[in-house]
Amino acid sequence: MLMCIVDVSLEARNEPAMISRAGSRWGLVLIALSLAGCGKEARTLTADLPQTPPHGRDDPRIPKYQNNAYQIAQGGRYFGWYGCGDCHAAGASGVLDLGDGRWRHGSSFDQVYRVIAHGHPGELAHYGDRIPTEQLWQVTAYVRNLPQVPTDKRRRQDHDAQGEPTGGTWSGAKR
Amino acid sequence: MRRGLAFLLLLGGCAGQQTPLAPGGEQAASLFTLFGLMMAVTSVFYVLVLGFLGWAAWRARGHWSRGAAPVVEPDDVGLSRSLVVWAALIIAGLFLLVGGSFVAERALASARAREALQVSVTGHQWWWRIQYRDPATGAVVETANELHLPVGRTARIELGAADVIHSFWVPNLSGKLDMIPGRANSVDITPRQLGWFRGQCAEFCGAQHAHMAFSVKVDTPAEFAAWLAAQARPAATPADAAAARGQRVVVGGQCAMCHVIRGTAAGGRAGPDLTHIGSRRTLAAGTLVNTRGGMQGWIAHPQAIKPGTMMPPVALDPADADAVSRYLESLK
Amino acid sequence: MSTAPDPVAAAAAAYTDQLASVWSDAPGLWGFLTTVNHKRIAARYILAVVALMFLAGMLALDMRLQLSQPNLNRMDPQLYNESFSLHGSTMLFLVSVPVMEAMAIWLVPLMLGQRNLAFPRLGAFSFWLYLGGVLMLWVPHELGITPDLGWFEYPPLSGPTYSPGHRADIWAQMITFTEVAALAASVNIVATILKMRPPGMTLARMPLFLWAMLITSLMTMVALPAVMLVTSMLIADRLVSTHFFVPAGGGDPVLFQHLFWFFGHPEVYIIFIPATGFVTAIVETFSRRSVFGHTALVLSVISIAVLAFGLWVHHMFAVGLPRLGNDFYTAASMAIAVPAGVQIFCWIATIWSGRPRFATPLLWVAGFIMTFVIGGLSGIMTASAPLDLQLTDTYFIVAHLHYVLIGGAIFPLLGAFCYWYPKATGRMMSERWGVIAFLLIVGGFNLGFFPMHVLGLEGMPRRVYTYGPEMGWGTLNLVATIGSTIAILGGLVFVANAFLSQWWGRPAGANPWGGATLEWAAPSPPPPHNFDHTPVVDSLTPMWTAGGTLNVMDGLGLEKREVLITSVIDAVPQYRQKSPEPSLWPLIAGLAVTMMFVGSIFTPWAIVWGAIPIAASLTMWFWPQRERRPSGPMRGRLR
Amino acid sequence: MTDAIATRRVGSLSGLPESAEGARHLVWWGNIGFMMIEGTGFVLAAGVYLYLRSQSHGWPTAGAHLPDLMWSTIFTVGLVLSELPNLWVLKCARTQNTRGVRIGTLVMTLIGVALAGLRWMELQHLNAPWYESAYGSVVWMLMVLHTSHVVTDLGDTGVQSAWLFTHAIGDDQFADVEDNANYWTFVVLAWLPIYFMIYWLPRLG
Repeated sequence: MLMCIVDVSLEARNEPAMISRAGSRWGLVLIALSLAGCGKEARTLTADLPQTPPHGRDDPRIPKYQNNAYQIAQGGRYFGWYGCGDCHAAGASGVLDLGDGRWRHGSSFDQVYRVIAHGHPGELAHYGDRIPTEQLWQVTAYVRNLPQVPTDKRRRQDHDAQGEPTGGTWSGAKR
Repeated sequence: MRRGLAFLLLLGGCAGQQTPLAPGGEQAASLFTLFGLMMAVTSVFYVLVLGFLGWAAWRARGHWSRGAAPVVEPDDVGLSRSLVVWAALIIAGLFLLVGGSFVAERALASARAREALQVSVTGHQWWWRIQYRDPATGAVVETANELHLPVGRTARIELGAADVIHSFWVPNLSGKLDMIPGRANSVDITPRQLGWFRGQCAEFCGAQHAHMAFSVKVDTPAEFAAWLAAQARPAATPADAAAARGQRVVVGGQCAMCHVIRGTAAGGRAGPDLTHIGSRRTLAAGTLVNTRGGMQGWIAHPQAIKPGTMMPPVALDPADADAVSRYLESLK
Repeated sequence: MSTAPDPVAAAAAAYTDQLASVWSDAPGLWGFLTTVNHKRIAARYILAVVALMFLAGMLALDMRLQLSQPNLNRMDPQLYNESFSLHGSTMLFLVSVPVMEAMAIWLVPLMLGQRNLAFPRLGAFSFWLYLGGVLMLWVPHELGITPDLGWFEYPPLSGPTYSPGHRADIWAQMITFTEVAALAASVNIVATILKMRPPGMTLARMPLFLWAMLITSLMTMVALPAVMLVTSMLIADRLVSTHFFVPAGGGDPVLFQHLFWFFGHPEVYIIFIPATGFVTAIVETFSRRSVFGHTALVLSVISIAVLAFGLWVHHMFAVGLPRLGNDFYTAASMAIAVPAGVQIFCWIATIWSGRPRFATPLLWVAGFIMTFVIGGLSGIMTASAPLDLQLTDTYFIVAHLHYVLIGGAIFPLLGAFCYWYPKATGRMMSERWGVIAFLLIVGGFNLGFFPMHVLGLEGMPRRVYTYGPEMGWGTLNLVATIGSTIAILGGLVFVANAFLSQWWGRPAGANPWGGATLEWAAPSPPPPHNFDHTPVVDSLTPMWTAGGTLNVMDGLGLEKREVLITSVIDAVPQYRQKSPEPSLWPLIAGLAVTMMFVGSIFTPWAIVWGAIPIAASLTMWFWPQRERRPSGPMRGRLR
Repeated sequence: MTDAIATRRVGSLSGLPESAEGARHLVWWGNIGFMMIEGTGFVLAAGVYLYLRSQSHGWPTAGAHLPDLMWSTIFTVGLVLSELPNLWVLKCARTQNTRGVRIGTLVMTLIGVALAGLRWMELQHLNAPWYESAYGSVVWMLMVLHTSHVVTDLGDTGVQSAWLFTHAIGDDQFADVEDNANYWTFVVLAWLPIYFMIYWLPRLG
């Protein structure tokens, strides 16, 4: 329980909206959040399938992805496999840099989801129907979490996944 | 010798497709002989130990329950001498076993010098990517979860890992060897017996470590060449309307993001190569028998079959699902 | 009392009461939290271990039920992976090593005729840290954040990419916890055995259990830093992005395996060698003769300890290291069969040439020999590098490790429990239920785990949560499940026997078995100060050569706690050391270290800020109690 | 209690002293025990350095640079020189020289603070961040390992000095000063091979 409270307090730091809304009911929220905090570590392998995209900013399914380390990590792997990492790499600049915390089309979950699914220009516009819905949820959760990931941690994770395929290429296991 | 040992160990499925006790390869055969030597030597020592213990207990059978006055520092000249004999016996037994190990090691190492068929196998989280070199064009021929080897010829399997540590193990043919990111391991296999064998990952690699198996078919050299030539060819064009519809769904839909079907626009590299999926014996790395029903089930609900697998569920309406399975089965 | 109280007896009783009051703790919870009494600390360890053994046993039963038939879905892979990780980590880090230390913490002072360990507060601190380690693993388990990567957690699977969240960190910090506790305990035991032996107990007259504990503690002090270093490196890789285990950055995943197994193999001997001490003590007492080949046994224990550090690579034969290296490790791994064989010979020869009385402790030794030798011989098979390529990571290894750990360490532990239970509680355990528990446990264990040898030879890999029906492993797995259930049932009978005998057992008196070593000179249960006077030793078996009256020396302090310090080789009395009073600071220091370890999972800064409360609590712990300074610039003004 | 074995008094321990120094003292052995543990940790960490060096192509790996020699050499010389006052404090503890022990521990504390400052400067000039490569990681691991020992022993000496100034010193406290001095010698000796390995081996090898 201690860990979850510490976990939540760290998390609350980077969600300003949560603190202002809590106001006087801080104790109650803290306990509720500490339970949610444990959700961060839950690892439900067979996630129930949200066949539909998120409807609005407060879709109840969002925390199950945005606040779950496993779902974010899965999003990261598909982010690599689907080739998103080719353009949105760690060192990308300008609009391609997903880690700078600036969102041109809005930072809420459903807005980022819509950009990934339908916002890409030209022949990349097919992600909406070429990537299964659950994977879009996971990739969205990963992308929205990127600003919290320090650059050296992201580089370290990219080094670990160097042997993995990216989009249409696979350069072979690093031997 | 094998039947004797099998009987000794009261084995049920020893003649199975995944056991070191039914060697079908040169390497597994020398290890099986070494195992026989080990069983013999260790059984002798165990019988001796139990014998001494039983004898010691039987000698005092008269008064097992009554305590007696203790004897301090009795002279044990006889026992000291027998201790030296016992230690010598152990050392002799060990020399026998260490010698046997070195002989077996040399037998395994001798394959290193032979000209060998180059195959590269890469471990992914929870399936095997297998690549041959097409003898005609030199291009890489990729398949997955099914390894074909020509009988009698040594194959040098280059082992790599794309994500975490796995371990390549076909017990009927040879010992296992780990697949470690950043390390160039290779194992030599010289099959002697035709037929199907089964290999399984032997290093814990995450949620679906239990369902990371692969089939091994030892063919005659002619069969092997025919099989490799078939694998090198691009995918067959769909013969009937249903298969054509299936191809449109696969190539235009979600499958193409992760799978490649040579000869079509599907070019994703994240998942196994499906160019000749129809010719494979199993699906999902040895989890399902390759049938159309199995194929549809795996596409619609992979999490039910392999909970935690990275294969996403692809929701298709029944007609498309049926067409897709017909098309994939047609890719012999 | 018809006759007038005998004045001499009255004076002796007053002397004992005075000593008992000086050495006893405060009553109630405060006494419980501040005690430095080695017996109370050892009792806590053992109670925690029994509870954890039950919990980990239930996990094992869960896994056996899941594997009893093909394709069962009683557990999904995530739950199964959590179960075997928790089972392995708990049994090795939280049960086996601590229980051997607990037996040492309880027994070493008694066997030395001493009143307490060398560093009593360090003993208390090591328990509180161990308890922190237990909570560190089991509280997250209750919260559903159980580590799920096995008891070894190889990177890259345990790296930042393939193991998101904090599960791997929880495992890594639990290890740092329990290893600091184990290191503290071993320093304590080494100092006690080297510097606090009774007058006359030269190294040549030291019973084998003390040799075993001395060597185990020295091994601990050299092996455990390796696992603490490697888990800290893993946490650094996960939290501050160091590149120890990632090939792309110049690191190497095999480095983790080298460091882990450099600790891993000595650790299993750290668990086994104390058991040789138990077996020797039991065999000596129940064969009614001093053990045959005492010197051979001591040399065997020493050579096992030295060899243990030279053969860790036999856990890595399938990694693909150079073949010549593997052959060297084959020879080194097989060489350990010589000292082990010598030990087995000496024990059987003692029974053979004595007049053995097969009470439950000697039954357990017989069970140990029958079971452990199978484990030792299967170990010889896996020691061969080529053959290990077929055997490693299969159920053959699961069978081997259980035969050498349960057969080689837990059976002697259960025998030791029956043997020293009367000393600890003053009552005998029931022989009838002891034999029933023995038959159930040894029979169930062999029925459960011998088929696993065959399963491994039939190609069943380790750590698989299920298997297909076509593999033909169903029947043997069912037999294994039935056997394991019987063994656990036997375990419950044993614990029930131990628990109920505290009230229903026959009163035991000081030396119910006619033992030879000094702990049988103390009353049962021993008072807080163990011995009224300091016994003098003149042989390996003091109680037998004392002939009814034990030579003792008095003169240790009566008003304050004192222990005798003697020379290392010949145990010549040197001086009387003041023994620390009970104190809460070890508990507070333990809490401070717990805070630091828990915090360091979330932010490396926790180590920096966490160090301040630790420094403060350690300062108060070691703050000497002496009067203020009478003269000079800083004299007493601070009062 | 009834049937405990009868005892016969054959001597008394009351004549024994109540303290000792050097290897006769119990706490000395505890100190040696912890030095053995931390020594093993240093040896293994050095082993990790040499292992990673043998595995990698270039050492230091591409992108990382060799650490500067200036601050580290000043620190090392300072550390070795600090052994002189340290041995003096040891002698004072052995001869139970109350004033010498108080002054000595104060001096050692000040030297410790100075060395900690030098070590801070040294850490700024390692030229290889720990998150860049395995080389940086292992160099920083060794530095953090040794620095933690310098800081802990500095803190220990400081607290000891404060206590000595404010209390009447007994024999056991002289033994404590002796153990702390021995521990500082261990910290100095542990640094020398690491210094050579980190700063000179890549340059010579």
